[in-house]
Amino acid sequence: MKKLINDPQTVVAESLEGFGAAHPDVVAIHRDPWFVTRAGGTSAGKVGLVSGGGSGHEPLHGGFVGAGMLDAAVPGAMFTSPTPDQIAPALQAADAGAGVLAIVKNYTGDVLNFEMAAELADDVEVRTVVVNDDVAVEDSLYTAGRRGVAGTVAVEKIAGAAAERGDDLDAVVAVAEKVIANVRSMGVALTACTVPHAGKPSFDLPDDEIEIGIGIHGEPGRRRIPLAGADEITELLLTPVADDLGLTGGEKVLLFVNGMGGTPASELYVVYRQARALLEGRGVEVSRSLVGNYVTSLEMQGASVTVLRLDDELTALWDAPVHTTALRW
Amino acid sequence: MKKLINDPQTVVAESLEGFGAAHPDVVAIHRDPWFVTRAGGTSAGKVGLVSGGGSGHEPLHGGFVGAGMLDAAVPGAMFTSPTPDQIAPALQAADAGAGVLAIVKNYTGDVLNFEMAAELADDVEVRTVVVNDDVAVEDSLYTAGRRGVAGTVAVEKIAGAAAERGDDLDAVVAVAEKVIANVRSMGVALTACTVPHAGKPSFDLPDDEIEIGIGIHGEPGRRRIPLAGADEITELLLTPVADDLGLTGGEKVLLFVNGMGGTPASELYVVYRQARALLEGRGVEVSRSLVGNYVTSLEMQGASVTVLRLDDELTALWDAPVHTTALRW
Amino acid sequence: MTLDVAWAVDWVRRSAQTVTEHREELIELDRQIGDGDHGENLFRGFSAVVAKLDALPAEPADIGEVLRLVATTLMSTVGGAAGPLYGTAYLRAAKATGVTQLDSHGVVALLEAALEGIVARGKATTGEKTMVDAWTPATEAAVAAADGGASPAQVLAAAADAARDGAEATIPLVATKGRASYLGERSAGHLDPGARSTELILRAAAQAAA
Amino acid sequence: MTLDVAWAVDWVRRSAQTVTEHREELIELDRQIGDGDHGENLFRGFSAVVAKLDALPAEPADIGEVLRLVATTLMSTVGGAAGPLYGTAYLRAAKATGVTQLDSHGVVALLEAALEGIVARGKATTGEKTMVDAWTPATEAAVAAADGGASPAQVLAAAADAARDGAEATIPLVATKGRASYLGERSAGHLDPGARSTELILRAAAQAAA
Ligand SMILES: Nc1ncnc2c1ncn2[C@@H]1O[C@H](COP(=O)(O)OP(=O)(O)O)[C@@H](O)[C@H]1O
Ligand SMILES: Nc1ncnc2c1ncn2[C@@H]1O[C@H](COP(=O)(O)OP(=O)(O)O)[C@@H](O)[C@H]1O
Ligand SMILES: [Mg+2]
Ligand SMILES: [Mg+2]
Ligand SMILES: [Mg+2]
Ligand SMILES: [Mg+2]
Repeated sequence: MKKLINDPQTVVAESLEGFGAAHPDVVAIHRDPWFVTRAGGTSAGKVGLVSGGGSGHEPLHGGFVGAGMLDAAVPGAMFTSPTPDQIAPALQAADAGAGVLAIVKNYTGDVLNFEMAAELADDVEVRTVVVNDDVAVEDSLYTAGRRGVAGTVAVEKIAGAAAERGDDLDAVVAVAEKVIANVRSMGVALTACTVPHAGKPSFDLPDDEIEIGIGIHGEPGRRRIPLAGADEITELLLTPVADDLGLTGGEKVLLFVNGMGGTPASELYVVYRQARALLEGRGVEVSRSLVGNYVTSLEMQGASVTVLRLDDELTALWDAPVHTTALRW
Repeated sequence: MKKLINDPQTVVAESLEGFGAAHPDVVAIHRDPWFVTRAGGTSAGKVGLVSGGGSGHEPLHGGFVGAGMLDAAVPGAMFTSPTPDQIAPALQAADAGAGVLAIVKNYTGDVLNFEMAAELADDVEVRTVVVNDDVAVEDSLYTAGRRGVAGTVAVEKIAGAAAERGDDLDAVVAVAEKVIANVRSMGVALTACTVPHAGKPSFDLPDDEIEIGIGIHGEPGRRRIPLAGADEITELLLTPVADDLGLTGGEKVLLFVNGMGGTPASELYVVYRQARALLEGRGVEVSRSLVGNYVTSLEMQGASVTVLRLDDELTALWDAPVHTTALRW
Repeated sequence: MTLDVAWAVDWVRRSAQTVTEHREELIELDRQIGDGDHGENLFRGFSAVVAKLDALPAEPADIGEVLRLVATTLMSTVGGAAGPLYGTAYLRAAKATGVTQLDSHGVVALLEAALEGIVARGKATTGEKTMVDAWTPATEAAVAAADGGASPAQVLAAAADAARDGAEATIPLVATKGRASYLGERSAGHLDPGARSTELILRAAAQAAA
Repeated sequence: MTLDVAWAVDWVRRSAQTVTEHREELIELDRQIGDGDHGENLFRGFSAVVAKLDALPAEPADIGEVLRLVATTLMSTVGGAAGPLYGTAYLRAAKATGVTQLDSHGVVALLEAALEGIVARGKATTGEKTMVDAWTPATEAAVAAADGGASPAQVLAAAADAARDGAEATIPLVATKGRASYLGERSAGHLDPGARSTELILRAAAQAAA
């Protein structure tokens, strides 16, 4: 295992210290327990937005703390949900009197820890939305449901804009739910990643095979196929996403190609090009785009394709100003 | 070799097509020959800024085209300087009557191709600055001089701001030269990268060794050492940079930790934390920071540390608004 | 024969030791069908528990106090799915054991409370390839042993044996709860890491009582 | 005996062929002390040259016209250091060969012009571990052969042999020009890729004349 770290036990803390030192204008770092808030705190009367999850997905979530997006982020150990005693004070810190929306990715660990945190922080009105955009997981009564993956960025950005314009907690929840209902993703891994404390790759993948339908925790995907060209792989990602959204033509969408961490930007744009062509082939208009490493799995090589069906409200909220370390306009 | 590409011969073109399609508000893509300009072109009377080099370093340079930074970027084949017949029309396109500054990284290929392009575009007043910030290379009469690496971002940002505020060509050249005189970098690779057409890693590196003093073309570095902790490695990078700049305390600097493409953001912040501590230990004030993948070597794992000595003018120009796909504030 | 506070403390220390010894194994099991952190999570959690135990000014007053310390420490250090699940298990168990001595039926009450906590928190039933598949047979075996007049040590040994068999029996199962459920059919053929850690912890309890 | 336009065309086609055959070798040499693209760069360039040759409406009028086509095509397709260097070499050579026939001294003039172009562009002298270390002895050997009354084919064979020896002789050198110079002492022990490609191209010239 080759990593630019000092010690698997300290990497999350040291990284947060560096993050806070580099961006004091945007974020403040709280330790013991660790969480991140906006440098200036939540403005009075604004609904607070809190998200969190395992570390190793940077810039998610700390990189999305700032004006127009999150008020607090709670980083767990690498790929491990944060604990209730970390989350509870973050919920409290993000509360400026109008209540808090907790944006939780659908993993048993995240759901349970946020649930316990909300019980602990019973002085705060907490509402929770669960992001479950990953169409790689069959959604049925017999699983923990779909995972939350890159679509989380859209939920955080758009709900953040709704809170910033002054929506009350019910309204912010409604906007977040609308994004969740309209966003779908699917990812591919060319290589596994190595969690520092594990010291070896999260799964074994032969040199001529790729994993389709991976999540963002270095977990294996739904199936393994021979290595193929980017256009072919992109079609395997885009088709179930577009089908699941029921895109039939005439829609406007946000197309988001997300890198898993170790994929060169040039390759992400090759994927974007084909995903866009396929959407246009269906008569769908790509009216907004995002391409880059936003929800990563450490140094994993791979990408995910996310499509969000837009209406005028969601478009306006996506376009609204944002000032975080990872998204800014 | 595992890559999200269709064909090593088409990856640069397809990636540029995707890039152009994703960001039509910021950039325009020109083909045959390939180059990138601002969507709206250079504003009349403004000095034009052009840079270019081999592809595979994204977001450099195309990601830095836009208001407050470059007017045009010329991407060569992967890790191969662009050709004069690509560069010449980019110089012409960037010229809005006030002449053009060409920002060239110090590689024989880049220098020669830009030189020939300037001869071809003899209708344009072209001035050239050569970026050579890499302290890993001993600077002597007997080498091609130091390489240009991540410091290029600072040159493009600051010279771009000077052009945007209305400086004439001489003044923009002077600002660029000032940045070049005050910026130094050094990098480390934990792994090599694989150029698509080569099909195998650019150098062989055992599992327990790292390369100190690598460039950005997957070339081997100055020396190979056993894998060490991030703090120790950071010190090996920061010390020669700070020494070469002659930092003795009391200075203000921009500290820029650049990822080589395949390094998780968390690790870059671990490096940032230690580099900042070392600078502060020398009595140097880190007044501006940049952390992320800006000058990459495809999927290489590694990082570089860049320090720019700031004065009030450089600080103001660094802070000036910029609206490119990779840097925006 | 009854179990006392010293047993509880010994159980906790033995749990930390077995989780440390099997850290790699639990990581590897979780790597197969999850995200490879279960061993690290429990190692981190139980190391913290031991550190807190060592720092206590005085011996805890009753068994429940020991288990409450485990509960709160696991909740605040483990994270993931296992943190809330084991945390709730120990919390419920603590509530059921605010006493200085446990007889066989007290041991059964402890295990039943733990299982109830896990099910209340995680909503899993047996056959979903989770730690419930180890805790359920363990509790049943404990009931049977206690009803048959076994000593607390024998009750715990029976529970640990049943947990081991229950864990083994998760191998062919297709996961329908937790992270492994994302793998669908591909989750079959692997031992569930949480079921295995349950076995280890119950074995530690039995050994502390032996 | 003299060389004509057909020879020039054949030289170019043979150059493309040898560069294609040795693509991997040149990549590997450049991987050792550079960035691993030299083989790909020349392959891309000479493939484009052949495509342009094939698309010509009529046979070129003179040798210079063939070499000019090579020059402009390499300049616009190769990039890197090799594009301007080889491009300038062929451009200067074209200027020296605006004729339909080359005798031995004409061949020498071609080679001398090419070398001058490379040196004018790259500012390297011998001993800096570049293609100049192959071109310089090649040109010297050509001069000697022509002065000794050799045929154009013999002149080119002598040049190719000397280029081979010159390329071999780059192995122990420490590079002081080009990308390999960044490696410092570590560049010693490796053959310079540009010197090797020079040898290949001059060998192609000799074979076309044989
Ligand atoms: N809903 C649930 N009910 C009971 N146990 C569960 C549930 N979900 C997961 N588990 C258990 O948790 C274990 C995984 O724990 P761990 O790896 O620490 O957390 P995570 O899955 O968040 O990485 C699984 O092996 C399983 O036994
Ligand atoms: N200044 C120079 N003068 C002559 N030849 C040079 C010079 N610099 C580099 N070369 C030659 O160019 C070759 C490398 O070409 P190539 O790999 O195509 O370009 P790049 O170094 O830009 O990747 C070297 O092997 C060397 O022979
Ligand atoms: Mg986990
Ligand atoms: Mg090159
Ligand atoms: Mg796990
Ligand atoms: Mg090269």
